[in-house]
Amino acid sequence: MNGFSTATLLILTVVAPLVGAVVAWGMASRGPHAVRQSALVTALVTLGLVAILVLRGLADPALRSGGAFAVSTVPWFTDGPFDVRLSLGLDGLSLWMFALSALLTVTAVLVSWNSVREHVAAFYALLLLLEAAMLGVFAARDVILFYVCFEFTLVPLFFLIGIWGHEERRRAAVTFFLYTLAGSVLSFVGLLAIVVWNASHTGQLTFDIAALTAGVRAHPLPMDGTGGWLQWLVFLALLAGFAIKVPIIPFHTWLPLAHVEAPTGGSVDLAGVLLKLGIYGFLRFSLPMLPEASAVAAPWLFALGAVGIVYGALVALVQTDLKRLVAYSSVSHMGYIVMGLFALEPAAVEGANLQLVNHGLSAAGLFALVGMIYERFHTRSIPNLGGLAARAPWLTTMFVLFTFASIGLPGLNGFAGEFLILAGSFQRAWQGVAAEWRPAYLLLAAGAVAGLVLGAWYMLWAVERVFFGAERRAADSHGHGATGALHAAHGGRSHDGVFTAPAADLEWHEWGAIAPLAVFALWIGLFPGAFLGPASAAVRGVTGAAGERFAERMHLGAPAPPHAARAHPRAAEPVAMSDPRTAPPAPTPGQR
Amino acid sequence: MLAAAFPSLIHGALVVGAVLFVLGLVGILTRRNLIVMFLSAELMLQGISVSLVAWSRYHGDFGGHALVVFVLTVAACEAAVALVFVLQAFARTGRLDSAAWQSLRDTEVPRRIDRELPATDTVAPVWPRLTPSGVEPAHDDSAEPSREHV
Amino acid sequence: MTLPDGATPLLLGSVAAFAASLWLLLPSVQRAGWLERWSSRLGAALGVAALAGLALAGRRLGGLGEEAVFQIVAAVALVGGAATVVTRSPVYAAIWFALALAGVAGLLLVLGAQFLGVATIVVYAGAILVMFLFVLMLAQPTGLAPYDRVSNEPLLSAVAGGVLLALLTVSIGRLSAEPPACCQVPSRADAVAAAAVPARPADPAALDADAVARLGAELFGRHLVAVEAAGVLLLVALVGAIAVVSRGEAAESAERGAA
Amino acid sequence: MRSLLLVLVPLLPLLAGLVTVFAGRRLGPRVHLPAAVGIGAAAIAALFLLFTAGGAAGTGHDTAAPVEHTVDLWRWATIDGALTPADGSAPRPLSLGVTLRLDPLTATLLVVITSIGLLVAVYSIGYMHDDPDQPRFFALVSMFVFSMAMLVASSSFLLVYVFWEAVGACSYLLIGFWYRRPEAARAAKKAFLVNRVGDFGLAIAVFLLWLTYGTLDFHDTRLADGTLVPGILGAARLADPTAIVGGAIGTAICLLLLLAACGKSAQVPLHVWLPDAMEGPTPASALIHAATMVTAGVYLVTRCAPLFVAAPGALAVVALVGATTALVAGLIGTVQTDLKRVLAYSTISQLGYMFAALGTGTLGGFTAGIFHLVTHACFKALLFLGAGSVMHAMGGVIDMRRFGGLWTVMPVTRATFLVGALALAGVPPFAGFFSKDEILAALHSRGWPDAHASGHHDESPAAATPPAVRVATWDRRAAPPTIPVASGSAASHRAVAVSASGGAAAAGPLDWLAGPRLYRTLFWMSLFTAGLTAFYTFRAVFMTFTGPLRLPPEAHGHGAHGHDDHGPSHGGHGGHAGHGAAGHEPAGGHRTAVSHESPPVMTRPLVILAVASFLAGVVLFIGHGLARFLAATPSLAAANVAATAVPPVFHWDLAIQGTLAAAIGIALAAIGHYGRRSDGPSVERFLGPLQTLFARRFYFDEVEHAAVVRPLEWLAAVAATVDRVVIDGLVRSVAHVPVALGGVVRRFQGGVLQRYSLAGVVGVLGMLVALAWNLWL
Repeated sequence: MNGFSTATLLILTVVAPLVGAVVAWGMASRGPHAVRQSALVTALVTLGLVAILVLRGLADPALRSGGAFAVSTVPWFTDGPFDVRLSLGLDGLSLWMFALSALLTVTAVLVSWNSVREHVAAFYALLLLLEAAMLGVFAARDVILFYVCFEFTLVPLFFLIGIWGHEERRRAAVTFFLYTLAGSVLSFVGLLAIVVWNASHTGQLTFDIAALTAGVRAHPLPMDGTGGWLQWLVFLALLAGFAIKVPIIPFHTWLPLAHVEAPTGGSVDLAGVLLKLGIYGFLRFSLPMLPEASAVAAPWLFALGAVGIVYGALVALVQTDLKRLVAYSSVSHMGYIVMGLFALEPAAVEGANLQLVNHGLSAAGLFALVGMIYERFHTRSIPNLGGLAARAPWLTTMFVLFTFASIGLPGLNGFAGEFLILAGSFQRAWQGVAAEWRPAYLLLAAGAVAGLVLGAWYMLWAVERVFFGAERRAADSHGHGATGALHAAHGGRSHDGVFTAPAADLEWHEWGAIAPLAVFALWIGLFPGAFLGPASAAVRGVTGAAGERFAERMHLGAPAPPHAARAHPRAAEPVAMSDPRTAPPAPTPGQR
Repeated sequence: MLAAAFPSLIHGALVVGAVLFVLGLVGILTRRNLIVMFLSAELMLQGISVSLVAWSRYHGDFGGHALVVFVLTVAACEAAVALVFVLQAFARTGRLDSAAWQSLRDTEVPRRIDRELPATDTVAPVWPRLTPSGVEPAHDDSAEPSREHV
Repeated sequence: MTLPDGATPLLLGSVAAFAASLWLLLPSVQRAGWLERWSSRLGAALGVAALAGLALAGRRLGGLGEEAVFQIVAAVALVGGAATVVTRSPVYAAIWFALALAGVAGLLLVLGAQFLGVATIVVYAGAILVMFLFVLMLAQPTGLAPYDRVSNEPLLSAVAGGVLLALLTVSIGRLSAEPPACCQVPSRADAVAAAAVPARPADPAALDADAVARLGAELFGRHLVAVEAAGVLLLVALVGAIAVVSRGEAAESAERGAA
Repeated sequence: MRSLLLVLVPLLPLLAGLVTVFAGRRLGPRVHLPAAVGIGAAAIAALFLLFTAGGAAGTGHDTAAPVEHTVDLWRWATIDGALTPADGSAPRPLSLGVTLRLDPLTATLLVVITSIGLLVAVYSIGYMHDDPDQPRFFALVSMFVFSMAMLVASSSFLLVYVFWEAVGACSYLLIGFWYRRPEAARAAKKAFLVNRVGDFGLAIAVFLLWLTYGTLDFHDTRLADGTLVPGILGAARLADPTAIVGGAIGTAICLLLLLAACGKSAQVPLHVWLPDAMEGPTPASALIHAATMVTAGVYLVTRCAPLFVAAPGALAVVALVGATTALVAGLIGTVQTDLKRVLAYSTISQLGYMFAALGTGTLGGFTAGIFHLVTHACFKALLFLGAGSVMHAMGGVIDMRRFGGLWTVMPVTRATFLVGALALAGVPPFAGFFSKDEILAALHSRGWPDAHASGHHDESPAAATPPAVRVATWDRRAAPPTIPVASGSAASHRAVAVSASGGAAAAGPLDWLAGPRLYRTLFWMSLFTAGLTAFYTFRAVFMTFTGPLRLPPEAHGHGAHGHDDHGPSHGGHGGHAGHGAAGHEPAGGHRTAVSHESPPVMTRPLVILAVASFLAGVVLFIGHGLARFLAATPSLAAANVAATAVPPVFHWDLAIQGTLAAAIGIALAAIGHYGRRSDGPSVERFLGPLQTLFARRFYFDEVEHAAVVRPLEWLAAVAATVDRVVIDGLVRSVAHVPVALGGVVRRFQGGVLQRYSLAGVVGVLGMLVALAWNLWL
């Protein structure tokens, strides 16, 4: 396999799911099991390719220096003034999300193993199409290609929700589709505006993201009345699409609906990857291309993020539907990411970038587990559940593990990201903003920390009600005639008919779906450095400009402002000395 | 003739033609009686004919005249066919109402019906009625006394 | 708009009066009883005013109406047409239409199209109108049908008509402002002044002479094919009408049988 | 060598835990082996460390050379150029490393943790031996020992936070061990959430420290370019008191740290979780909620001693919180009838003692706090295990009114429990007496600074014996205590004053609190609390062991085998059927004894602990061994802390006062309960209304529920409604706009042909008008 160049590998990786989708579709005649197996094989092959890519990318010096590797460019339609190319490549921004997409698709395939029973071929074909689109988004280095994939993620998910969803699937699918589409169309207009502006100044109508970034840096869009606030308008246009995708409150109402109604596989991909597209868009376009506008908007988005943390947590607190609760926890956690991103501090931004992956793992794991619970007890309503720990101890263990991961328990992945985000936010609030902004910033940062408490509250409360206490739902879940089919399906393995069937503990495919996520959750939690390092340079590269503009807006030069001196007594400076005892006495901060 | 002496006549004729055309247009748009609608259509044709003749006089040739001849022809054909259709329509609905066909509307849009019409203070005249050949006319005495209105 | 001074307001005013009178005269449900009566009277007054205004405007435009005959026939045509449109009873409408036809025929005669004038009378008043009346008598229900007493969007239609009329008249006025050089009919004074005889027979008198013959030549010369086509069209219309009627009869009988 | 041992101490329990998790079912009845072996080995390693960590401890407390040994394991995360220092110097990386440290403090606590952990593990072999969930239990215990060891051995605030939460998670899982009981699950959640509130404080404190000091490490680190980044508690910084930030920021940091400590160490007002935590298995309670985890707060404050000393206001708050907690918990403890809860409240009370000692901000205070921590770990673990043994025999009944007179039934338990009680009550020469005396002395030294000033002038311990009065008069003549002299070698109270202002740019907002008057009050409070402690301890002893023999029905036959803690409310056996592990269904199995002494595997740890409780005080007190040893801890050897050192003096007067208080308490308890029926009338009834107040725990739970939980729940409901109605409603209304527009246009397409045509005409006219407009205008 190493014979291939990384570029070829990348193309193969993106194409593989498409082929797999066709194969899965063709397997329809061989019965559902063949379809499942073929889909699983495809997902695993893709994952293997991605793994090779990642390993070779980590070995590639270009990555750590913030550059892209595995770059390949194929002219798409380059006739006339247009220069649209199918150009693929990976860099620090996209690497981990790219890998996560492949990983979560395996999870999605496996969690749907028994829960999807009709139109199996179509289901898996769509799932693989979705994977192809996700991989394409993160690998795209061309605006048009990016946008095509960005939009194409909607189509398979629309059908996944609309066909295999739960009770209100139709409404959910339509809401999800229209809501996100409405936003992303606007952002497409914004992207085109950037392209045209760039073309009008550099003279070449290119859609290459790197070239665009460079061009727009050279000729920034006007950010004042004279230029008609063009940059501001473009930023808002992009914001419309990305904010809805993230979702930043108050644009989040589509999310719980879509999650609750989506099939488990769909939820996994939706929570794990699709929400991240918004943040990825910010990182890829808004921050590097529109630094001035980003600097103006940063405080407000920072505030929205912080508010979203508390707000989502509060709303999650009163949910009685387990899946809806997890969905609102997603809203809350995406708040952390937005907050960290627009703190525009190195620590916070890198933490946010890491948190993308973290939340992808933990939220996807939680949704998968909720799906397994639903598969066993045919309800997601917390009051109807209880005492599952006795019936399914390993399921409980995993759920508690991912709960801990999602409430940021140290040693698991959630903590790494959240700690960096909060540290950066506090740093921004403490020394990075003008004095008049400082109280507000500190308040917001403290509120975000309080979100940790709330998060623990709702998650642990749910765990207590669902898994602990006396067995409630588990005891009568097997009396349902409506669920007889499922029981019969399980019954093959169950000892005494339908009784133990619905409460069976994790099966092999469920282990396969969950275990990798758990492993990575622990890995990131223990060695986040290994994941921060490759992305660091790229993240700095895209957020640096906005950070400088922000500092200028806050009337802070490159050296920190005088008021920060109070926060920085001499004690914080390196002391150049061999023996600490002979340290020269320090001036007290009061002497400044 | 004297008219030829005054080219400004042409403008007058054009104006009159325009007015006739507009009258016909308004008639077609507003009146719901199919017959009257067709009368209005003919009125438009008249306006056209007048303007055509005026133009041909303006240009000094007979093209306009020739066109008017064709207009007459077409009008005749149209009248024949259209009246047949009107009869069919009447046979279907028993009315000469253009609003009798509303099947183009969306399903959830209610059918448009005339609201309660106030009684007219003027008694409507009764016209002689023809009966299709071979059918014995229905004998209604109620119509008899009001014959001499005509 | 470059119209002769003072023409524009007069013209537009009369057009507005025209539209208003149409609206007032058109059948409507809201207006019943005395209101209907008064509105119809007001409408008639406005119509007359519009007519006068048009005449005056026309005079301003270019000496329209030195011809009493023209004025009379034009007035007859217009009044007839208007009455055709606004009359409640379709029968009256048909009769008014006959009057309008007479006016139009007169206009054609004034304009020097004798054949057309006569043909109009013959074809329309003689054939078409009679056909209308027959149909009416076949299809007219007793009394005044409700759909005759209401009209469809009278206000909007009248306004639209007014706008259209304004456009037409204004364009005609501009036409009089600068007549096209290419094919202008020279007035007699010009003819006397310029001894040179234009290529085409520019003399109106010459134009009027043997107009029918020239029309015939025109028709059967340049437009021969068209004439034949028209004949065929007539035939097709005849056959079509008969066919439709017969099929309709069949359908009706079928319906009756079904009923 | 040291590094290896230092790594082994946490590593072995971790491995034990993992083995138990993955091979637990296969080990069958010997599932306890990994835990016992792992923790035991760790204990041995910790003992070795203890002896190697001594270093220069012998050379006297005030000139103790800091002993510090760090082991870098790996870089957790590194963010380059994360912090731009104020003076525009080169950006500082946010470099978070996993580093272990070894110093006297750490070594001491490691020994305590591992040895108590070992004893508890051994005890649990007997206690839990037919619980089907044994693997989970032993795995959790091992993991806890690992986390706790890492907590005290970690050398950066980040790691402290990490394992601060990790031990919280372990305690969450252990409290909820019998998850079938709703109250157990609820108690677990409550414990975790209350701790989270504390962690909230710790998190913010960590961020502030990072922003203030530009690093999170305790120890100094040398950058690649040779420059030395002084750690927050590194030798470089501790050398000069001015390098430590005081003033508002320092006070804020210290108060936030205190909040964290309050959460973990169950200090008022965050103490409410500890009594409920008694839902967990008794060994877990003994290990986590009595001996080790709850002392993490004490450890944290001691570790940050220089920071606190630089913020005297915060110190005063610490002392205040501590003494208040001690008093309140003691009062509540006097009326509890649940044996374990009595012990729980005594734990809270003793922790309050420790905080009061730390709050004095003197070297003596800090060492006294740790001293009491050690002794308390011994005798409180002993008491809990004894209580467990009692419950074991009583078939899970723990209400003292339902049994009594076990004097004859359980000789070993009785004896050991008595030892523990004496130690707790502070009766000489038991352990508690010495440590408590140290604490009182520390408070006294701040309350009556003059009385202790003498110690400085002549070093001989004998000079401490003259009565305090004379010294005081002498000193008052010598130097008025109002003028602080800026040298650490001045009289102790001046040194305290200096260190109070040491490094502080501006005086802290709370410094007015820190005055002799406060500490006098606290001293008297503590003395009173000592009496209370003796009272409720012996009340429990008398109620349980004296009087006529009475046994609850559960103690007979059925209830007496296994799952003792499940209690009547549990219905545990039905629940266990769910496990399919019905092995212990036949009543009694191998132990059908009605009410009996516990098996040796349970009693031996009791005996060992009893010996420890008896000896620890004396051994550690002789020549102030522990104090000298601890004085070599960098945090305590810091300039501003070392400046507060007073010569080790045994204050007979204080000792007598303390002993008297204990005696009075015991006497009252004897009057009230000795030889009585344990459910009979008791002296508490003389408290009148106060009794209900104490019984309802000063209504802390109710108040907090009404003040915090209710508003939040209400807010959440409001937020959910807003989300559903307002935000979603807006979205929907947006969706309705196109529909409305369509309705307008649809009017022309209502099926009436003439309207279609009218629309067409209007359209054409529009075009014409536009055309004319362009042509003519």
